[in-house]
Amino acid sequence: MVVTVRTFAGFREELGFDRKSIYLPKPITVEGVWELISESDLPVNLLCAVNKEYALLDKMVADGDEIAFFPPVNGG
Amino acid sequence: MVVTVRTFAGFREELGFDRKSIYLPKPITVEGVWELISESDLPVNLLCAVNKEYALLDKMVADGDEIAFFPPVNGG
Amino acid sequence: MGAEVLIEIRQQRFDPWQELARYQNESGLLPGSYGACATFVGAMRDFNQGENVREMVLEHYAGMTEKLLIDHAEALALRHDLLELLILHRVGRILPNDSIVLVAAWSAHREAALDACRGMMEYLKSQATFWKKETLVDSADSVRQRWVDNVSG
Amino acid sequence: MGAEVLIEIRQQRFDPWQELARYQNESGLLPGSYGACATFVGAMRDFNQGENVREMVLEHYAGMTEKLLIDHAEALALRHDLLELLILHRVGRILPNDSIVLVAAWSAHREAALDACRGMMEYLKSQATFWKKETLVDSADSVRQRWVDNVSG
Repeated sequence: MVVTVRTFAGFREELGFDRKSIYLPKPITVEGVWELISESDLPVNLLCAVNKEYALLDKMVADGDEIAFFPPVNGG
Repeated sequence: MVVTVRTFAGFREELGFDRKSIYLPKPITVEGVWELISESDLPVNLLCAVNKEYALLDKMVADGDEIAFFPPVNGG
Repeated sequence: MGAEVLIEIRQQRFDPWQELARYQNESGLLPGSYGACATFVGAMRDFNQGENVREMVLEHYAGMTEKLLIDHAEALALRHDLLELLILHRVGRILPNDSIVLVAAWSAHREAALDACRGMMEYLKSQATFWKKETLVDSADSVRQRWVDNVSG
Repeated sequence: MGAEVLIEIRQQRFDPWQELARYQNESGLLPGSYGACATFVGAMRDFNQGENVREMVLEHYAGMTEKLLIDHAEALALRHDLLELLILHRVGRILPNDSIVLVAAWSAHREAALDACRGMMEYLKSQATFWKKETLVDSADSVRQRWVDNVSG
Protein backbone atom coordinates (compact mmCIF):
# COMPACT_ATOMS: atom_id res chain seq x y z
CA MET A 1 0.00 0.00 0.00
CA VAL A 2 0.97 3.63 -0.56
CA VAL A 3 0.53 6.55 1.77
CA THR A 4 1.34 10.24 1.42
CA VAL A 5 3.43 11.86 4.13
CA ARG A 6 3.14 15.60 4.78
CA THR A 7 5.32 17.62 7.13
CA PHE A 8 4.98 21.14 8.51
CA ALA A 9 6.97 23.85 10.24
CA GLY A 10 10.11 22.71 12.06
CA PHE A 11 9.67 19.07 11.04
CA ARG A 12 9.46 20.06 7.38
CA GLU A 13 12.76 21.87 7.74
CA GLU A 14 14.42 19.01 9.62
CA LEU A 15 13.22 16.29 7.28
CA GLY A 16 13.86 18.31 4.15
CA PHE A 17 10.57 17.57 2.37
CA ASP A 18 6.99 18.71 2.67
CA ARG A 19 5.28 15.86 0.82
CA LYS A 20 6.31 12.37 -0.24
CA SER A 21 4.62 9.11 -1.18
CA ILE A 22 5.95 5.99 0.50
CA TYR A 23 5.31 2.33 -0.14
CA LEU A 24 4.42 0.15 2.85
CA PRO A 25 4.71 -3.65 2.41
CA LYS A 26 2.40 -4.25 5.41
CA PRO A 27 0.03 -2.21 7.63
CA ILE A 28 1.85 -0.18 10.26
CA THR A 29 1.07 2.57 12.75
CA VAL A 30 1.59 6.30 12.32
CA GLU A 31 4.60 5.96 14.61
CA GLY A 32 5.96 3.32 12.25
CA VAL A 33 5.64 5.78 9.37
CA TRP A 34 7.66 8.32 11.36
CA GLU A 35 10.42 5.74 11.88
CA LEU A 36 10.58 5.18 8.13
CA ILE A 37 11.08 8.84 7.28
CA SER A 38 13.22 10.04 10.17
CA GLU A 39 16.51 9.01 11.69
CA SER A 40 15.76 10.78 14.97
CA ASP A 41 13.83 9.43 17.96
CA LEU A 42 10.19 10.27 18.29
CA PRO A 43 10.10 13.99 19.24
CA VAL A 44 8.18 14.72 22.43
CA ASN A 45 6.31 17.51 20.66
CA LEU A 46 5.26 15.46 17.62
CA LEU A 47 1.61 15.80 16.59
CA CYS A 48 0.03 13.96 13.72
CA ALA A 49 -3.07 13.84 11.56
CA VAL A 50 -4.45 11.15 9.30
CA ASN A 51 -6.53 12.38 6.40
CA LYS A 52 -6.62 15.88 7.90
CA GLU A 53 -7.92 14.74 11.28
CA TYR A 54 -5.90 14.67 14.48
CA ALA A 55 -4.78 11.09 15.19
CA LEU A 56 -2.85 9.19 17.83
CA LEU A 57 0.57 7.74 17.01
CA ASP A 58 -0.68 4.17 17.47
CA LYS A 59 -3.34 4.53 14.77
CA MET A 60 -2.95 1.99 11.90
CA VAL A 61 -2.64 3.60 8.52
CA ALA A 62 -4.54 2.43 5.44
CA ASP A 63 -3.84 2.51 1.74
CA GLY A 64 -4.16 5.99 0.32
CA ASP A 65 -3.98 7.75 3.70
CA GLU A 66 -2.42 11.18 4.06
CA ILE A 67 -0.25 11.18 7.18
CA ALA A 68 0.88 14.57 8.48
CA PHE A 69 3.53 15.33 11.11
CA PHE A 70 3.80 18.71 12.81
CA PRO A 71 4.74 20.46 16.05
CA PRO A 72 2.21 22.10 18.41
CA VAL A 73 0.06 24.58 16.54
CA ASN A 74 -0.12 28.28 17.08
CA GLY A 75 -2.93 30.08 15.28
CA GLY A 76 -4.79 33.25 16.12
CA MET B 1 -29.81 72.96 55.18
CA VAL B 2 -30.79 72.48 51.55
CA VAL B 3 -30.33 69.41 49.36
CA THR B 4 -31.17 68.71 45.74
CA VAL B 5 -33.25 65.64 44.97
CA ARG B 6 -32.97 63.97 41.55
CA THR B 7 -35.13 61.13 40.29
CA PHE B 8 -34.80 58.82 37.29
CA ALA B 9 -36.79 56.38 35.18
CA GLY B 10 -39.90 54.93 36.83
CA PHE B 11 -39.45 56.94 40.05
CA ARG B 12 -39.26 60.15 38.07
CA GLU B 13 -42.59 59.29 36.47
CA GLU B 14 -44.22 58.28 39.78
CA LEU B 15 -43.01 61.30 41.72
CA GLY B 16 -43.72 63.74 38.91
CA PHE B 17 -40.45 65.67 39.09
CA ASP B 18 -36.86 65.11 38.05
CA ARG B 19 -35.15 67.68 40.24
CA LYS B 20 -36.16 69.66 43.28
CA SER B 21 -34.49 71.51 46.14
CA ILE B 22 -35.76 70.77 49.62
CA TYR B 23 -35.10 72.40 52.94
CA LEU B 24 -34.17 70.15 55.88
CA PRO B 25 -34.44 71.65 59.39
CA LYS B 26 -32.08 68.96 60.78
CA PRO B 27 -29.71 66.26 59.45
CA ILE B 28 -31.51 63.14 58.22
CA THR B 29 -30.69 59.99 56.26
CA VAL B 30 -31.24 59.35 52.56
CA GLU B 31 -34.23 57.22 53.55
CA GLY B 32 -35.59 60.21 55.46
CA VAL B 33 -35.33 62.29 52.29
CA TRP B 34 -37.36 59.65 50.43
CA GLU B 35 -40.09 59.85 53.09
CA LEU B 36 -40.29 63.60 52.58
CA ILE B 37 -40.82 63.40 48.84
CA SER B 38 -42.93 60.25 48.50
CA GLU B 39 -46.20 59.05 49.95
CA SER B 40 -45.44 55.41 49.18
CA ASP B 41 -43.44 52.94 51.29
CA LEU B 42 -39.80 52.43 50.54
CA PRO B 43 -39.76 50.49 47.23
CA VAL B 44 -37.79 47.23 47.37
CA ASN B 45 -35.96 48.17 44.17
CA LEU B 46 -34.93 51.67 45.28
CA LEU B 47 -31.30 52.59 44.65
CA CYS B 48 -29.73 55.88 45.59
CA ALA B 49 -26.67 58.01 45.05
CA VAL B 50 -25.30 60.96 46.98
CA ASN B 51 -23.24 63.43 44.98
CA LYS B 52 -23.15 61.01 42.03
CA GLU B 53 -21.81 58.07 44.05
CA TYR B 54 -23.81 55.02 45.03
CA ALA B 55 -24.87 55.32 48.68
CA LEU B 56 -26.77 53.30 51.27
CA LEU B 57 -30.17 54.46 52.49
CA ASP B 58 -28.89 55.04 56.02
CA LYS B 59 -26.28 57.55 54.90
CA MET B 60 -26.67 60.98 56.52
CA VAL B 61 -27.07 63.79 54.05
CA ALA B 62 -25.20 67.09 54.30
CA ASP B 63 -25.95 70.63 53.21
CA GLY B 64 -25.65 71.00 49.44
CA ASP B 65 -25.79 67.27 48.70
CA GLU B 66 -27.38 65.97 45.53
CA ILE B 67 -29.52 62.94 46.44
CA ALA B 68 -30.66 60.73 43.54
CA PHE B 69 -33.28 57.96 43.58
CA PHE B 70 -33.56 55.39 40.81
CA PRO B 71 -34.47 51.78 40.03
CA PRO B 72 -31.92 49.07 39.10
CA VAL B 73 -29.81 50.20 36.17
CA ASN B 74 -29.64 48.66 32.75
CA GLY B 75 -26.87 49.89 30.45
CA GLY B 76 -25.05 48.20 27.60
CA MET C 1 0.58 52.78 32.88
CA GLY C 2 0.09 54.72 29.69
CA ALA C 3 -3.42 53.45 29.00
CA GLU C 4 -5.70 55.92 27.31
CA VAL C 5 -9.36 55.74 28.22
CA LEU C 6 -12.07 57.38 26.14
CA ILE C 7 -15.66 57.51 27.36
CA GLU C 8 -18.38 59.08 25.26
CA ILE C 9 -22.13 59.26 25.82
CA ARG C 10 -23.71 60.22 22.53
CA GLN C 11 -27.20 61.28 21.38
CA GLN C 12 -26.47 60.64 17.70
CA ARG C 13 -26.49 57.30 15.91
CA PHE C 14 -23.09 55.78 15.24
CA ASP C 15 -21.57 53.07 13.07
CA PRO C 16 -19.35 50.94 15.33
CA TRP C 17 -16.93 49.85 12.58
CA GLN C 18 -16.39 53.40 11.39
CA GLU C 19 -15.84 54.52 14.96
CA LEU C 20 -13.28 51.77 15.51
CA ALA C 21 -11.42 52.58 12.32
CA ARG C 22 -11.33 56.25 13.19
CA TYR C 23 -10.41 55.76 16.83
CA GLN C 24 -7.64 53.31 16.10
CA ASN C 25 -6.28 55.71 13.53
CA GLU C 26 -6.40 58.81 15.68
CA SER C 27 -5.42 57.25 19.00
CA GLY C 28 -1.96 57.10 20.43
CA LEU C 29 -1.70 53.36 19.67
CA LEU C 30 1.73 52.73 18.22
CA PRO C 31 1.82 50.44 15.19
CA GLY C 32 3.10 47.04 16.27
CA SER C 33 2.41 47.71 19.97
CA TYR C 34 -0.84 45.81 20.40
CA GLY C 35 -1.44 42.16 19.73
CA ALA C 36 -5.11 42.08 20.56
CA CYS C 37 -8.28 44.11 20.29
CA ALA C 38 -11.50 42.75 21.76
CA THR C 39 -14.71 44.59 21.01
CA PHE C 40 -18.36 44.34 21.86
CA VAL C 41 -21.23 46.00 20.05
CA GLY C 42 -24.69 45.98 21.60
CA ALA C 43 -27.49 46.70 19.16
CA MET C 44 -31.21 47.24 19.55
CA ARG C 45 -33.36 44.28 18.69
CA ASP C 46 -36.91 44.57 17.43
CA PHE C 47 -38.01 41.99 20.00
CA ASN C 48 -37.45 41.56 23.73
CA GLN C 49 -38.90 39.13 26.25
CA GLY C 50 -41.37 37.90 23.67
CA GLU C 51 -42.66 41.30 22.56
CA ASN C 52 -42.20 43.40 19.43
CA VAL C 53 -40.32 46.58 20.16
CA ARG C 54 -40.79 49.66 17.99
CA GLU C 55 -38.38 52.05 19.71
CA MET C 56 -36.64 52.74 22.96
CA VAL C 57 -35.65 55.76 25.00
CA LEU C 58 -32.36 55.46 26.85
CA GLU C 59 -32.07 57.76 29.85
CA HIS C 60 -29.00 58.24 32.02
CA TYR C 61 -27.74 60.17 35.03
CA ALA C 62 -25.44 62.65 33.31
CA GLY C 63 -22.35 63.25 35.36
CA MET C 64 -22.67 60.10 37.45
CA THR C 65 -22.53 57.77 34.44
CA GLU C 66 -19.31 59.28 33.11
CA LYS C 67 -17.74 59.24 36.58
CA LEU C 68 -18.59 55.57 37.11
CA LEU C 69 -17.36 54.59 33.66
CA ILE C 70 -14.08 56.47 33.88
CA ASP C 71 -13.31 55.00 37.32
CA HIS C 72 -14.11 51.47 36.19
CA ALA C 73 -12.31 51.86 32.87
CA GLU C 74 -9.16 53.03 34.63
CA ALA C 75 -9.35 50.13 37.06
CA LEU C 76 -9.74 47.65 34.17
CA ALA C 77 -6.92 49.28 32.20
CA LEU C 78 -4.61 48.88 35.17
CA ARG C 79 -5.71 45.36 36.05
CA HIS C 80 -5.40 44.06 32.48
CA ASP C 81 -2.45 46.22 31.41
CA LEU C 82 -4.44 47.72 28.55
CA LEU C 83 -3.08 50.10 25.95
CA GLU C 84 -6.42 51.69 25.12
CA LEU C 85 -10.04 51.37 26.20
CA LEU C 86 -12.92 52.93 24.30
CA ILE C 87 -16.52 53.12 25.47
CA LEU C 88 -19.20 54.75 23.35
CA HIS C 89 -22.81 54.63 24.56
CA ARG C 90 -25.98 55.95 22.96
CA VAL C 91 -28.70 57.77 24.85
CA GLY C 92 -31.98 59.28 23.73
CA ARG C 93 -34.40 57.81 21.20
CA ILE C 94 -33.14 54.58 19.66
CA LEU C 95 -34.58 52.49 16.84
CA PRO C 96 -34.20 48.78 16.12
CA ASN C 97 -30.84 47.91 14.54
CA ASP C 98 -29.19 51.01 16.03
CA SER C 99 -25.97 50.39 17.89
CA ILE C 100 -26.40 51.08 21.60
CA VAL C 101 -22.93 50.48 22.96
CA LEU C 102 -19.41 49.92 21.68
CA VAL C 103 -16.61 48.73 23.94
CA ALA C 104 -13.10 48.12 22.60
CA ALA C 105 -10.01 47.08 24.55
CA TRP C 106 -6.51 47.04 23.07
CA SER C 107 -3.74 45.12 24.76
CA ALA C 108 -0.50 43.32 24.03
CA HIS C 109 -2.23 40.08 25.02
CA ARG C 110 -5.37 38.26 24.00
CA GLU C 111 -6.73 37.27 27.42
CA ALA C 112 -6.29 40.79 28.78
CA ALA C 113 -8.28 42.33 25.93
CA LEU C 114 -11.08 39.74 26.13
CA ASP C 115 -11.35 39.97 29.93
CA ALA C 116 -11.42 43.76 29.91
CA CYS C 117 -14.09 43.90 27.21
CA ARG C 118 -16.31 41.46 29.09
CA GLY C 119 -15.63 43.20 32.39
CA MET C 120 -16.75 46.54 31.01
CA MET C 121 -19.94 45.05 29.54
CA GLU C 122 -20.79 43.45 32.88
CA TYR C 123 -20.22 46.77 34.61
CA LEU C 124 -22.40 48.61 32.09
CA LYS C 125 -25.23 46.15 32.64
CA SER C 126 -25.09 46.08 36.42
CA GLN C 127 -23.69 49.42 37.63
CA ALA C 128 -23.78 52.17 35.02
CA THR C 129 -26.71 54.56 35.50
CA PHE C 130 -28.73 53.94 32.34
CA TRP C 131 -32.42 53.06 32.07
CA LYS C 132 -34.37 51.87 29.05
CA LYS C 133 -38.01 52.42 28.23
CA GLU C 134 -39.38 50.40 25.35
CA THR C 135 -42.35 51.16 23.13
CA LEU C 136 -44.07 47.86 22.37
CA VAL C 137 -46.50 47.07 19.59
CA ASP C 138 -48.90 44.17 19.93
CA SER C 139 -50.66 42.27 17.18
CA ALA C 140 -53.63 44.65 17.13
CA ASP C 141 -51.19 47.51 16.54
CA SER C 142 -51.86 48.97 19.94
CA VAL C 143 -48.91 50.58 21.58
CA ARG C 144 -47.68 50.57 25.17
CA GLN C 145 -44.51 51.41 27.03
CA ARG C 146 -42.50 49.61 29.69
CA TRP C 147 -39.28 50.08 31.59
CA VAL C 148 -36.86 47.28 30.83
CA ASP C 149 -35.86 45.15 33.80
CA ASN C 150 -32.25 44.34 34.23
CA VAL C 151 -32.16 40.80 32.92
CA SER C 152 -29.41 38.94 31.13
CA GLY C 153 -29.20 39.82 27.52
CA MET D 1 -30.42 26.70 13.59
CA GLY D 2 -29.99 29.18 10.79
CA ALA D 3 -26.48 30.28 11.77
CA GLU D 4 -24.24 31.24 8.92
CA VAL D 5 -20.57 30.46 9.28
CA LEU D 6 -17.90 32.03 7.10
CA ILE D 7 -14.28 30.87 7.26
CA GLU D 8 -11.61 32.46 5.13
CA ILE D 9 -7.85 31.92 5.07
CA ARG D 10 -6.31 34.82 3.22
CA GLN D 11 -2.86 35.67 1.84
CA GLN D 12 -3.62 39.37 1.45
CA ARG D 13 -3.60 42.02 4.17
CA PHE D 14 -6.98 43.05 5.50
CA ASP D 15 -8.50 45.86 7.53
CA PRO D 16 -10.69 44.27 10.22
CA TRP D 17 -13.13 47.17 10.55
CA GLN D 18 -13.71 47.35 6.80
CA GLU D 19 -14.22 43.59 6.71
CA LEU D 20 -16.76 43.80 9.55
CA ALA D 21 -18.67 46.63 7.90
CA ARG D 22 -18.76 44.77 4.61
CA TYR D 23 -19.63 41.40 6.12
CA GLN D 24 -22.40 42.76 8.31
CA ASN D 25 -23.81 44.56 5.30
CA GLU D 26 -23.69 41.64 2.92
CA SER D 27 -24.61 38.87 5.35
CA GLY D 28 -28.05 37.50 5.92
CA LEU D 29 -28.29 39.26 9.29
CA LEU D 30 -31.73 40.79 9.57
CA PRO D 31 -31.86 44.33 10.94
CA GLY D 32 -33.08 44.19 14.53
CA SER D 33 -32.35 40.47 14.89
CA TYR D 34 -29.08 40.63 16.79
CA GLY D 35 -28.46 42.28 20.11
CA ALA D 36 -24.77 41.54 20.35
CA CYS D 37 -21.63 41.27 18.29
CA ALA D 38 -18.38 40.28 19.96
CA THR D 39 -15.20 40.50 17.94
CA PHE D 40 -11.53 39.80 18.38
CA VAL D 41 -8.70 41.11 16.24
CA GLY D 42 -5.22 39.66 16.63
CA ALA D 43 -2.46 41.83 15.22
CA MET D 44 1.25 41.34 14.76
CA ARG D 45 3.43 43.04 17.36
CA ASP D 46 6.97 44.21 16.67
CA PHE D 47 8.15 42.44 19.84
CA ASN D 48 7.61 38.98 21.29
CA GLN D 49 9.11 37.26 24.31
CA GLY D 50 11.57 40.09 24.77
CA GLU D 51 12.81 40.22 21.16
CA ASN D 52 12.29 42.64 18.30
CA VAL D 53 10.39 41.05 15.45
CA ARG D 54 10.82 42.28 11.88
CA GLU D 55 8.40 39.96 10.10
CA MET D 56 6.69 36.62 10.37
CA VAL D 57 5.69 33.82 8.04
CA LEU D 58 2.43 32.09 8.88
CA GLU D 59 2.13 28.57 7.48
CA HIS D 60 -0.90 26.31 7.69
CA TYR D 61 -2.13 22.88 6.69
CA ALA D 62 -4.46 23.81 3.86
CA GLY D 63 -7.54 21.65 3.88
CA MET D 64 -7.16 20.52 7.48
CA THR D 65 -7.32 24.05 8.89
CA GLU D 66 -10.57 24.88 7.11
CA LYS D 67 -12.10 21.55 8.13
CA LEU D 68 -11.22 22.05 11.80
CA LEU D 69 -12.47 25.62 11.80
CA ILE D 70 -15.76 24.86 10.10
CA ASP D 71 -16.48 21.97 12.47
CA HIS D 72 -15.66 24.03 15.54
CA ALA D 73 -17.51 27.09 14.26
CA GLU D 74 -20.64 25.05 13.68
CA ALA D 75 -20.39 23.51 17.14
CA LEU D 76 -20.02 26.97 18.71
CA ALA D 77 -22.87 28.39 16.63
CA LEU D 78 -25.15 25.62 17.87
CA ARG D 79 -24.01 25.75 21.50
CA HIS D 80 -24.36 29.54 21.76
CA ASP D 81 -27.32 29.95 19.43
CA LEU D 82 -25.40 32.31 17.16
CA LEU D 83 -26.81 34.12 14.17
CA GLU D 84 -23.49 34.52 12.35
CA LEU D 85 -19.87 33.61 12.92
CA LEU D 86 -17.02 35.03 10.86
CA ILE D 87 -13.40 33.88 10.95
CA LEU D 88 -10.77 35.51 8.77
CA HIS D 89 -7.14 34.42 9.17
CA ARG D 90 -4.01 35.63 7.42
CA VAL D 91 -1.28 33.31 6.14
CA GLY D 92 1.99 34.02 4.35
CA ARG D 93 4.38 36.86 5.03
CA ILE D 94 3.13 39.23 7.72
CA LEU D 95 4.56 42.54 8.93
CA PRO D 96 4.20 44.26 12.31
CA ASN D 97 0.83 45.98 12.75
CA ASP D 98 -0.84 43.69 10.20
CA SER D 99 -4.03 42.02 11.37
CA ILE D 100 -3.56 38.27 11.71
CA VAL D 101 -7.00 37.10 12.72
CA LEU D 102 -10.53 38.44 12.93
CA VAL D 103 -13.30 36.58 14.74
CA ALA D 104 -16.82 38.00 15.01
CA ALA D 105 -19.86 36.37 16.59
CA TRP D 106 -23.38 37.79 16.27
CA SER D 107 -26.13 36.65 18.61
CA ALA D 108 -29.35 37.82 20.19
CA HIS D 109 -27.57 37.79 23.56
CA ARG D 110 -24.42 39.31 24.99
CA GLU D 111 -23.03 36.30 26.87
CA ALA D 112 -23.46 34.02 23.87
CA ALA D 113 -21.53 36.34 21.55
CA LEU D 114 -18.71 36.90 24.06
CA ASP D 115 -18.39 33.20 24.89
CA ALA D 116 -18.34 32.16 21.24
CA CYS D 117 -15.72 34.74 20.32
CA ARG D 118 -13.45 33.65 23.15
CA GLY D 119 -14.10 29.98 22.41
CA MET D 120 -13.03 30.40 18.80
CA MET D 121 -9.86 32.24 19.79
CA GLU D 122 -8.94 29.49 22.23
CA TYR D 123 -9.51 26.91 19.53
CA LEU D 124 -7.39 28.84 17.03
CA LYS D 125 -4.52 29.01 19.52
CA SER D 126 -4.63 25.41 20.63
CA GLN D 127 -6.03 23.32 17.76
CA ALA D 128 -6.02 25.06 14.39
CA THR D 129 -3.10 23.98 12.20
CA PHE D 130 -1.13 27.20 11.89
CA TRP D 131 2.58 27.73 12.62
CA LYS D 132 4.50 30.99 12.91
CA LYS D 133 8.13 31.66 12.10
CA GLU D 134 9.49 35.00 13.23
CA THR D 135 12.41 36.94 11.85
CA LEU D 136 14.14 38.62 14.79
CA VAL D 137 16.56 41.53 14.74
CA ASP D 138 18.98 42.04 17.60
CA SER D 139 20.71 45.21 18.68
CA ALA D 140 23.69 44.62 16.36
CA ASP D 141 21.23 44.37 13.47
CA SER D 142 21.91 40.70 12.97
CA VAL D 143 18.95 38.66 11.90
CA ARG D 144 17.78 35.19 12.89
CA GLN D 145 14.61 33.15 12.66
CA ARG D 146 12.65 31.09 15.16
CA TRP D 147 9.46 29.10 15.27
CA VAL D 148 7.04 30.57 17.78
CA ASP D 149 6.12 28.29 20.67
CA ASN D 150 2.53 28.07 21.62
CA VAL D 151 2.46 30.30 24.66
CA SER D 152 -0.27 32.49 26.02
CA GLY D 153 -0.57 35.76 24.19
